[in-house]
Amino acid sequence: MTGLEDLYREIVLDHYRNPRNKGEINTPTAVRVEGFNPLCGDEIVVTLDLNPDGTLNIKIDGRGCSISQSSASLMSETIKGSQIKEARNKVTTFKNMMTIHENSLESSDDNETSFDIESLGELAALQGVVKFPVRIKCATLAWNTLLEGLDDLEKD
Amino acid sequence: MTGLEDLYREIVLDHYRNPRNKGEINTPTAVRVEGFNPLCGDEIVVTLDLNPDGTLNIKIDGRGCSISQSSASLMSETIKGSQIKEARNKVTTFKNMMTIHENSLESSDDNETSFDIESLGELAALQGVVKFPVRIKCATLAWNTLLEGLDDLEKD
Amino acid sequence: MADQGLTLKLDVAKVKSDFPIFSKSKYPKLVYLDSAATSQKPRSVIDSMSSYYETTHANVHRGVYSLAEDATRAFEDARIQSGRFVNAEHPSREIVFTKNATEAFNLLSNSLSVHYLKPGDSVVLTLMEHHANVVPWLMLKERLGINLKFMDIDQNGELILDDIDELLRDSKLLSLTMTSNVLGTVPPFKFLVEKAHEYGLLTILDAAQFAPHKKIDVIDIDADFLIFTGHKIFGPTGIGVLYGKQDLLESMPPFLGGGEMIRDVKIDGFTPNEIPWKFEAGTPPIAEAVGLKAGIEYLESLDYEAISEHETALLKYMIDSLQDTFAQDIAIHGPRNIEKRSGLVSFSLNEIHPHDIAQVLDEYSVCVRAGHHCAKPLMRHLCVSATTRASISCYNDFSDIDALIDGLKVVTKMFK
Amino acid sequence: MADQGLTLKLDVAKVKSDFPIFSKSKYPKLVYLDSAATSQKPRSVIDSMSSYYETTHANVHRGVYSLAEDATRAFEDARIQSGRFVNAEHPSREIVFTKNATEAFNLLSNSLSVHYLKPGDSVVLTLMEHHANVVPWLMLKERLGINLKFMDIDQNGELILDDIDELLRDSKLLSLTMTSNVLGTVPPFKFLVEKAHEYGLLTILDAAQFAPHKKIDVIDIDADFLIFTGHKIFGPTGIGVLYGKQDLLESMPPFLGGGEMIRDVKIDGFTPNEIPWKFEAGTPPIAEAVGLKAGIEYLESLDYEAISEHETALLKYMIDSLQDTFAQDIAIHGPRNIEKRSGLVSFSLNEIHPHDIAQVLDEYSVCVRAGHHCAKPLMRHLCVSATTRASISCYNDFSDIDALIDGLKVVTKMFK
Ligand SMILES: Cc1ncc(COP(=O)(O)O)c(C=O)c1O
Ligand SMILES: Cc1ncc(COP(=O)(O)O)c(C=O)c1O
Repeated sequence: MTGLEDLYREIVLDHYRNPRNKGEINTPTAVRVEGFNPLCGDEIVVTLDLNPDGTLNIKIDGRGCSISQSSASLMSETIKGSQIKEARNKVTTFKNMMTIHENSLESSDDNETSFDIESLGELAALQGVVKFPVRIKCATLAWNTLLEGLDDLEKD
Repeated sequence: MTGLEDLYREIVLDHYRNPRNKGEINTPTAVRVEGFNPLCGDEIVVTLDLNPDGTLNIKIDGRGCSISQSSASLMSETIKGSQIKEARNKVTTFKNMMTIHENSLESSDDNETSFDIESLGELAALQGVVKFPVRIKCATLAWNTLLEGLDDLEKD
Repeated sequence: MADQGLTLKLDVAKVKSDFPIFSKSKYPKLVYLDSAATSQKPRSVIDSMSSYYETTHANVHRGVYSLAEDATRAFEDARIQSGRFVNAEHPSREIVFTKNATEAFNLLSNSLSVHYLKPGDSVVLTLMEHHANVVPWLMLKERLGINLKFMDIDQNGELILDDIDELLRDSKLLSLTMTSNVLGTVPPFKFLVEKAHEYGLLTILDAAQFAPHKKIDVIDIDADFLIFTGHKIFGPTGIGVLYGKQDLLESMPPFLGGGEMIRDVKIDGFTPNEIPWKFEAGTPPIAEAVGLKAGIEYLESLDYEAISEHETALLKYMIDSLQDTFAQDIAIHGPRNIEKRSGLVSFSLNEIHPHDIAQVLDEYSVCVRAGHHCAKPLMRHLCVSATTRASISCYNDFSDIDALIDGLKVVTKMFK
Repeated sequence: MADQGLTLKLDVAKVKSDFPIFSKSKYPKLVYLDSAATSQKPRSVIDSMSSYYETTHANVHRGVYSLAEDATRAFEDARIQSGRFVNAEHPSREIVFTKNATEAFNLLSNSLSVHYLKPGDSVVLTLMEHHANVVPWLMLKERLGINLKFMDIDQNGELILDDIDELLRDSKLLSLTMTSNVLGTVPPFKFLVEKAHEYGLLTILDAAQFAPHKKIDVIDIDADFLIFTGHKIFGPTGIGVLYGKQDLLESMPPFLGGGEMIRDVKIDGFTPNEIPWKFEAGTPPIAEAVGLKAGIEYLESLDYEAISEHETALLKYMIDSLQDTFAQDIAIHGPRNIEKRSGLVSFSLNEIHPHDIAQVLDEYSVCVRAGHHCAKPLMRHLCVSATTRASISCYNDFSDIDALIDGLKVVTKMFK
């Protein structure tokens, strides 16, 4: 069962069962973005706000599979307290981790991507997902939603 | 070369090389019908008229493959001097001969067809065509054109 | 090829052994419960296509030489076989080969939109249609301004027939599945076609899920059009079948344009060919037709009653086992009455997402489908984003169901 | 599979032996000179599909289980292979699988008619297009009221380029074959694409006849769209390929509607999927994609230069032999200059109808095509109702040409 254990690491299941930073931020300055994967019905609601010191506050809501929901929860932990720029870097790093497989399919087509696995901390637990191509969209849903939220935040 | 010799009987080749009743009837009462198979470019022009005694006069023009042209020539020989009704019967008989193969493909689908090969005379030389399904349309072109002509003749 | 004997019981071990994948795939004990997505292929089908390419291949219809005639014969024989399969009156003229069932629906929605359907006309569908029978009509709604009406379903996943007269009255077309690919429901299609005809509607039946399990008789049903897809009835990918009544097909304009479907082309216009070729543009799926014929022959070599008896027993066993094992944790969608369903069971297990279920089952080589099954309107109606679906075919046996149940036990343990 | 060595000469005997039909068909010495209609298949292609069905078959894209992932991988790998075959910049996104080349043209004519082509707009074709690149535009002319302009050809069957600026100016689209399937002419397509771009036209290239013989490079040509068909490049029937530049494909609406091509469906509308799937409705030709990949691999395992050298030698030998043997009795259509033609020779022999020629040749198992070759506008232009066409592939050898000539001698004797 190695492949499966790799996908469903204890940390992942724990975040799925006990999502962190659950809920929505209701401050008037908060931005709210919904992410939806109609193909499998995964839903993520990200609300973001800036703390007075310029760091991010984040809450997560939604429903869906263990991968989409735990990825969102893990993301919220990593992002909380980051600067916007830092958060963007983390999104890039995470998405790079998730696209390795896709690139290997099409190796000579795109440029090499690399990522600093160290910097991901607990998030590295999601690395097993890359072996399961259909689940990559589940894992990245929260992150793409976050990106939209960051854009909105900077637009305001 | 049995199959081929069956298709290109001497009579067939002779009618191809020396078409009988060639030309067009120019009497004012004559009807003129064109038959065309755009798939292979076979062209037949049938002109028909009724003799005072109610028998048919016929001329044939056109160009195309040996089968379409010889079939037209052979047809003109058989039809010339027939009554309209008789001519229609001959068309039916000939077309039945030509559809045997198609029916055998779809045997339980259509009713049995039969024909009186004796009554066909020289035309029986075209029997070999049924073994060559793509050529059946060549052989029947003149006959279908004739049918239209008979319709026109009776309409007038 | 399976025995053509008169045995009424299906020799499932023999049937399974006819399908190479169960011995040749890299998964030692493959439990394939996804035949509603696509069926596996018996050896006879695979071999028929190899043999076609090895001995007979040529382009069809226009070739004068014998090889091309042989290929044409093989192709047209497959058409006749497909026509007989649905009991068409004119097998050689009423069967159009498409690339899949979906293209057949698009062919109809496009061709019928030229002379038959007008802006404001209503097309009646049901809430349990596959996207293949929804999206083409939505596109036509957008392009032409037709109305779509959806027949509703009840708690049991059965069509609500109460307002059927109102739905059909003043409508132009009823397009309906013969078996829901999500619920397994087999609606009273014959009754509905009759009703629709009373109101003067044309009728289309989607037999994609019905064809692998039960005998189709278009004359008895009196369907105007009927559609199925090769890869679900033991045939290859790349071929679908549209049956249409001869006079209707004749009256309809072509859909795709190109070679084969024309009689003549000038630089300012063209004349279409006769049916059925009028609807087949370009080089058709020749080897696929040969494979489809072998698939139909395989299916017909088994006994429909034996298949049905076996499959009903499997379905019953699956439903009973699921209910016994997971009790109130499981919700089984679709008709309670097993007589009203066919081929598959969709369920929701706790709040566990179907993707997680399917993923864990895969670890035990149990293949089930997780998702919306290309039936989003129905998913919305059921208020689920996805379901898990286990579907069966004649090659499945009771141990396959046991493997499913064992796997599901692990699933429930894993996700709290 | 053929050797991947660096030999520049084609080992034709070896190549021929890779194609089972030459030893397995019921015709003892098959002389197959109809590869322009469809190519024969090497063992590797036939086996790749059997093996796919025996070990890997599942429906693609939505399956979570490993078998479905394997099938999806096999299918998407074939896409990437097809993309690389034409040197696409983004192989995984710029290749759409259709059922044949003809569907690809219909996809374009339909999809481009929504936002791009408007009533009164002009589409430029040539007089030597296959019906697949004529009829879809004629249908659009009828439906939308576009104009068609046809580039003329000269005595040699080459495009007349004198009035090219006038033709292209104020037109919206140029759609052009890279090799005429009747004349063998290879027009200066790169020049024409460049010219067309100067005037802001979109360009479509029909590579159906070009692909089996010469390397395609869409980046070098800068084609906006390019189309070829599987069964002519050693692949199976049932699959065609549309290449389109990523941004263009993204901006275009879908063609067929159904499963796979959608992101979401509600009862009152739908959202299309990403490219390339947006254009692939329903279950795609999965095994066919696997076979196509094997076909491309086979072609690429040979050396393009070696193929070209061999085929040019064959063509030259055929033309010379025809002329030497039949002198003024034969008219060979198409370019005199062998550098300007590829793959085939069409001819008229006396007044003998091509059907009769092909029929007699068949007696010697020589397979040639007789007819209009789905190019009626060109036939009208040439003032012939049909021609006889002998087309070649890498598996043909000089003895095939000798058999053709011998057969033709019988023909001329037979018909006076
Ligand atoms: C030049 C050309 N274009 C298009 C086609 C159409 O290909 P298909 O019949 O596979 O759609 C052909 C072959 O028939 C062709 O020769
Ligand atoms: C009920 C139903 N209709 C239509 C289809 C579409 O078939 P295809 O994907 O072969 O076009 C399917 C299968 O996906 C189906 O289950």
